[in-house]
Amino acid sequence: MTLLSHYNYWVVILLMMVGFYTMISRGNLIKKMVGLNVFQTSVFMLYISMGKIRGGTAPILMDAHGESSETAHVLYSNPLPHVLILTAIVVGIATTAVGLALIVRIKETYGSIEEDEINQIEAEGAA
Amino acid sequence: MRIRNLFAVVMMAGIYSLLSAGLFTIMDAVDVAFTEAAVGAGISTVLFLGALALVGHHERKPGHTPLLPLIVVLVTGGALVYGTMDMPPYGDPGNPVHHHVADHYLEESPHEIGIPNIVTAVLASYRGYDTMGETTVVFTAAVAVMLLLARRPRRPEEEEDEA
Amino acid sequence: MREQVIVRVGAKVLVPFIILFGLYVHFHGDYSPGGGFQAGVILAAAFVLYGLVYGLDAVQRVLPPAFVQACAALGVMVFAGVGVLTMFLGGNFLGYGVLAHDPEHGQHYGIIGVEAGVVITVFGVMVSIFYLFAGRGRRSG
Amino acid sequence: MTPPALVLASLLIPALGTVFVLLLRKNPNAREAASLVTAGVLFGTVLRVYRAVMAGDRPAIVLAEPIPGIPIELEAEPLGVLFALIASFLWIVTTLYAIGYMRGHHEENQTRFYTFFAFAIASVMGVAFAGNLFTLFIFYEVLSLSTFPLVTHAGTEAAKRAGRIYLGVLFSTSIVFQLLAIIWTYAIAGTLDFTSGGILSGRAAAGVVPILLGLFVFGVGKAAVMPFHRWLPAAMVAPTPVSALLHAVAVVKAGVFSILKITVYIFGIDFLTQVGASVWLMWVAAATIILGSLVAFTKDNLKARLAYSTVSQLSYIVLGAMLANASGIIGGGMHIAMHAFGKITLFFCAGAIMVVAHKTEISQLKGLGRTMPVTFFAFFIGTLSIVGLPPAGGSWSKWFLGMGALEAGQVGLVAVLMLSSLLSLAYLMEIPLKGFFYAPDEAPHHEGVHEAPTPSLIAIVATAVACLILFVFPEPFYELMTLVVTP
Amino acid sequence: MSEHYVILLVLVPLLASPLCIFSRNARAAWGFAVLACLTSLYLVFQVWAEVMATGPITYHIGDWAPPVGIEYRVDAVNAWVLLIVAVIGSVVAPYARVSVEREVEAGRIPLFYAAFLLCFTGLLGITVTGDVFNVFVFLEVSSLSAYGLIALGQDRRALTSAFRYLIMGSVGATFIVIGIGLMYVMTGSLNMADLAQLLPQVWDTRTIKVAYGFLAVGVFLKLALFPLHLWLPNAYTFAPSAVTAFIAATATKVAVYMLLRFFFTVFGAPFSFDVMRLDMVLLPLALVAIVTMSLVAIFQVNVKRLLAYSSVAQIGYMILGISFASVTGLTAALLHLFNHALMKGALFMCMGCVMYRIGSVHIDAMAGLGKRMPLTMAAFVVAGLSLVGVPLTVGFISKWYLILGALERGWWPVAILVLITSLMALVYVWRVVEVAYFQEFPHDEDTQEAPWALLIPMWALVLANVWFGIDARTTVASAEQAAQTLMGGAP
Repeated sequence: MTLLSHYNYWVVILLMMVGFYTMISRGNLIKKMVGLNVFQTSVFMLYISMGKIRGGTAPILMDAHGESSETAHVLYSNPLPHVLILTAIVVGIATTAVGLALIVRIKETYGSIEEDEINQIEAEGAA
Repeated sequence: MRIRNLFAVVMMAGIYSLLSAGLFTIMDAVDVAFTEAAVGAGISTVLFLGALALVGHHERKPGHTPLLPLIVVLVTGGALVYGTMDMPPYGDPGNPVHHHVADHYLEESPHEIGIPNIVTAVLASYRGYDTMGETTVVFTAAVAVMLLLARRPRRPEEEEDEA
Repeated sequence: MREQVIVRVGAKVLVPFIILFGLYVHFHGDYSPGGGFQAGVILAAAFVLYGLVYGLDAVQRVLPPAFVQACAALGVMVFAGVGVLTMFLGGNFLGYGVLAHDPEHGQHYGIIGVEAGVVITVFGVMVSIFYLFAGRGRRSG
Repeated sequence: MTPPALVLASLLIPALGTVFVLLLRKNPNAREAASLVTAGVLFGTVLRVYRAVMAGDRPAIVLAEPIPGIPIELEAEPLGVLFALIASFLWIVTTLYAIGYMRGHHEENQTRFYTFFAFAIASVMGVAFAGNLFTLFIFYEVLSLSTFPLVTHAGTEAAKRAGRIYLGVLFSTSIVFQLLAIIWTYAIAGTLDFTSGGILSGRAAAGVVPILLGLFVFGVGKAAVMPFHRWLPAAMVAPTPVSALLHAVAVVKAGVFSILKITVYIFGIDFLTQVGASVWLMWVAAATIILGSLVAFTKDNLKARLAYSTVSQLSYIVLGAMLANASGIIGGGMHIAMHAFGKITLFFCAGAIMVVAHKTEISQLKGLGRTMPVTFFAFFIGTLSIVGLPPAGGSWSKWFLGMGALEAGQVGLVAVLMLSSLLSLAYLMEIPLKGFFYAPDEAPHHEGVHEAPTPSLIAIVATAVACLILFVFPEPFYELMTLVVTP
Repeated sequence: MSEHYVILLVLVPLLASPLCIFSRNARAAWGFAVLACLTSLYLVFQVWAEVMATGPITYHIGDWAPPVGIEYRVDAVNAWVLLIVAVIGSVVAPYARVSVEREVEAGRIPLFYAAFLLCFTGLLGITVTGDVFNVFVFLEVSSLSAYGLIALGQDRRALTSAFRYLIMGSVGATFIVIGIGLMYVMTGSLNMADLAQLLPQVWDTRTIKVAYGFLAVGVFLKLALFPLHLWLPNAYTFAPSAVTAFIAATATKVAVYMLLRFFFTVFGAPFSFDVMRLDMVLLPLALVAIVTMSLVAIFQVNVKRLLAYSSVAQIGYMILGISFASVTGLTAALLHLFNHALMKGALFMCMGCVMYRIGSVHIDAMAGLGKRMPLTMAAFVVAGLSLVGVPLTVGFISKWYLILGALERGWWPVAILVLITSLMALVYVWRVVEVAYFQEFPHDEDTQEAPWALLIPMWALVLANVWFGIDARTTVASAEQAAQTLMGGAP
């Protein structure tokens, strides 16, 4: 039953591609960054979907020094994808911050944040 | 993203983030959801709004639709869908991803580390080095943004603006 | 201008609570969702809010830019410092087990130490970036 | 000094010479003296290597090992000694000549000239004593580079263009064909050492050998086998001493020497004969011989005519190598020597005519022989040697080449050799004939003209006399070459 | 302490970076950077020597055995790449002081060194780790700092090139994350050695093939493989000279390392070449890159851009070597990693010297520099000849192995193409040489040789070009051992 068991991946992929498309097709630099954000967030969902266990629960143990007998019957979701994605989210925001700082500087020096206008200005400068 | 008001675009992206945070909660990733809400919907929206305040709210031209990106995206998406065909079914506890190291974290961390939030245990100890890398990335971002936006003498910049 | 007053008062009331919440998130990270990163973001948010309401100068009087930048750098050193400490105590880098007689306690100390590093850096970075963007806006505007 | 040290010294002496020349740049007399002394010491050193080799020694020394298993190695063997002897001896003569020429011509940047000249000689010694193909390739390229400033000495637009052609052709051929062939050889044989009897025998497939040999022959651009000969006439913009030593002796001879050496020590003449891989290249060489002569005919510029004559004559040596039998190799090796002495005489004369009478075109030379009798008589002797007529040394090498062609069963090639000799006789003899037997067009012009400056004149006479001596006393070269073919 | 060297070599520059922020003093920050780089170099050298002598080193971070924890694992391959990065960092850092004072505002210099050290840390971190996700984290450390550094260029186009690099770099990184995720979902592991054990069981799944594809595209973006190189020429052209010298010599090299590590160690050569036919993708891309980019380089008037296009072409040589899928081919690729770092580092440092005195790297601006700045231009000639592949320089050694590898496969047309493109390199190098040596210096003012602080580090690299061209036994042995490690499957 590929269709049913994978539909959520496909939704995620669709969202991912919306972000990716925005990123590479739009000339507006802000839109590119938004696209990057959407793209990355969707990748996070892909990871988290992988970690999900049906009927599982958040990987926070019921008892601090939980006995194994107690943890055995509770089904926890896989914590590793969560950890990876926490890192990835932070990396994502870091990239966004740098990208936006660049956009601000580009606006200040070129007076535009449209890629084709910038290209035109650069071509004139080179000529 | 055909909306030309960038403000709306940014807000939509923020809402998307918030929704994905909700999805993360549904998928038991509460830590991730918390972070995504704080970062995706919070910090990143604030950053975008801050940037918009500096660069203006409107996209100047209607976006054109070049063919090449569409093809690239279709190929990429197609490849990914193709790839999911052989992926283990969603949520099946028997998937390889849930065993191997994941088992170790779930079963051993109570003895080895002894804190209930296994995500924190993995984050700070088993994969603490990744977290140090993550902290470094954040620090790097700060350095890069400082390099770009730190105060400069006023005069040369005004000359540049006029040029 | 009356809305301004409400906002100002509201902010003044909210900021301490946000800070408190941030600290809770940080120190309760072992038991519930949250940890250094989220706490750092929330703490930064408190000051960002303060800055938005009372202006950049006001918040920079409380937290000078040099201070937050130093925080950003300090956190990394704290995190790595814990690792170096474990190395001096005979473990590997970030091998918290050697921090106490009982390895499990050692793990606790280690995690608290590195989480402190994370919170310091994230707080410092977030506030720094806010300052930079806001400072840019003020001059160009 | 031990023989290996002598081999190394023959590389280091000219290299040190560059240092002395640079140090003494403020005092032209001392600078030229340093050049001369270095040249003399070098010749003495090479003579001692010669004695060691004749005594059966094969002194070798490893300098470095850039690639594991492929060292930079010097080794003196008979063929290399022959080349080193010629080059080092002619360096003395050329330096002498250059002193007169460069001063008489008021050339600029003379220090740079002497510096790179000495450096080029050092690389020639490296080529001569290369112990393996890799070392040969390296010094071959260093030679191209070190002669580049000499070719572009004038610094004019024409000189720059010539320099571009010079480096362009030499680098293109050596990198695209020669280097490919070298690496291919290494891939087949697993070694690049020069070994008696060759290293490819029994390892290379019969179909590969003709291609590989062709890559080498065309890859050694310095041998100027057509169609890769363009650099040679182009490089004639250089001052005459450069043309004389480098483009009539050292550079082009480094080319044909490499081909001889590769034929004998990489392929092995028995292997080549057995596979018949070189037959097509004999005809390429023959074509170059004839075409070069024909083009030489059309040139009125004296140096250009000599340049095409060189193109043609070089292919004699290539032909000798491709004949791949004892007579052919001996003839080729001896022709290196004979052509070197003959051609340098001709270039010296051309330079003297240019410096003293300011004539560059052959049609301007009428009657000049009466005012410069020594120069024109020397030219006559040089011509005899190039054409291969007694009593000049060139007759020996032509004899052996003809024998080689007969032994190889290529009667057609004997015809080519004879035809080409006739052609060269015609286009070279025109010059002394014009000089001695035609009346000058405008008499008064020659009044102030005398012979070349004394140092240059001594050089001219010395090489001309050497051409004659080599007719009666060719033994040293002959003995060396017999050592090459009978291991 | 020596067992901790592998982690310390990353930690030293990492910890020096915050110090630069604290100090707020340009000279002190420079001092920290130089000290940190040299210390790292020393540690790397020790690690390299140990690996060459006794085999791979592993280090369990946090005392957690892999695959539970993160492992550092150094074998002949990454020891070699570490050496490249550390050597270049240690040469560029001393060089940077004078160059950066001229090209970067005084107030930003401490930040510059902080970012430089972070970039250095990131590159070392990518190389030394044995965990695929850790690769991504350090990749971002190096990339983010690189964006900031490139944007520091004086020309405003530095900003747009940095942004373009950021977009393409982030796409690349995200693709790599997707690839890692798909590998993880099929195996449950992130440790490279562990993955190498687990992957063969799931080789024939579509997921793993797609994972392979995503990793490939992501890495290709990072290493600027034609046609995904578009970010590179402008980034190299407009970045400050010291940054260009550093990034050009290291960043793409580390990306090539990632390619080798993923496709040879993690997936294994049999999967890459027998199942995925990687060679059939790499070979045409490499050839097209070499030919077209060399051609484009010939027509550039900005010498930095000329060298940048040449870099894309040279990356093609490395990829070509990899596509041979043989020990000789890989040896050639690995040698060229090192050798190209030496020559391009030296060449871009020359451009830094020219920039310092003339303020431009336009080819016309270099007229007559052969006389005015003899040492700088002599360095350009030697490093340029190395780029062409003239004997007695390192360039020749890499070409030698590359052609040997091509002939071993029987691909002699490829061998000829490599030789012909060497001539194209000769053309573009020679254009600069001719302008510098055969034209008169146009300005009246008294332009002098670059300061010694620039010349000494540059000549150190230039002499290395010659030294390792004359005696390549160490480098060849190291590269060969690395190549054997890669072809032998899991280390």
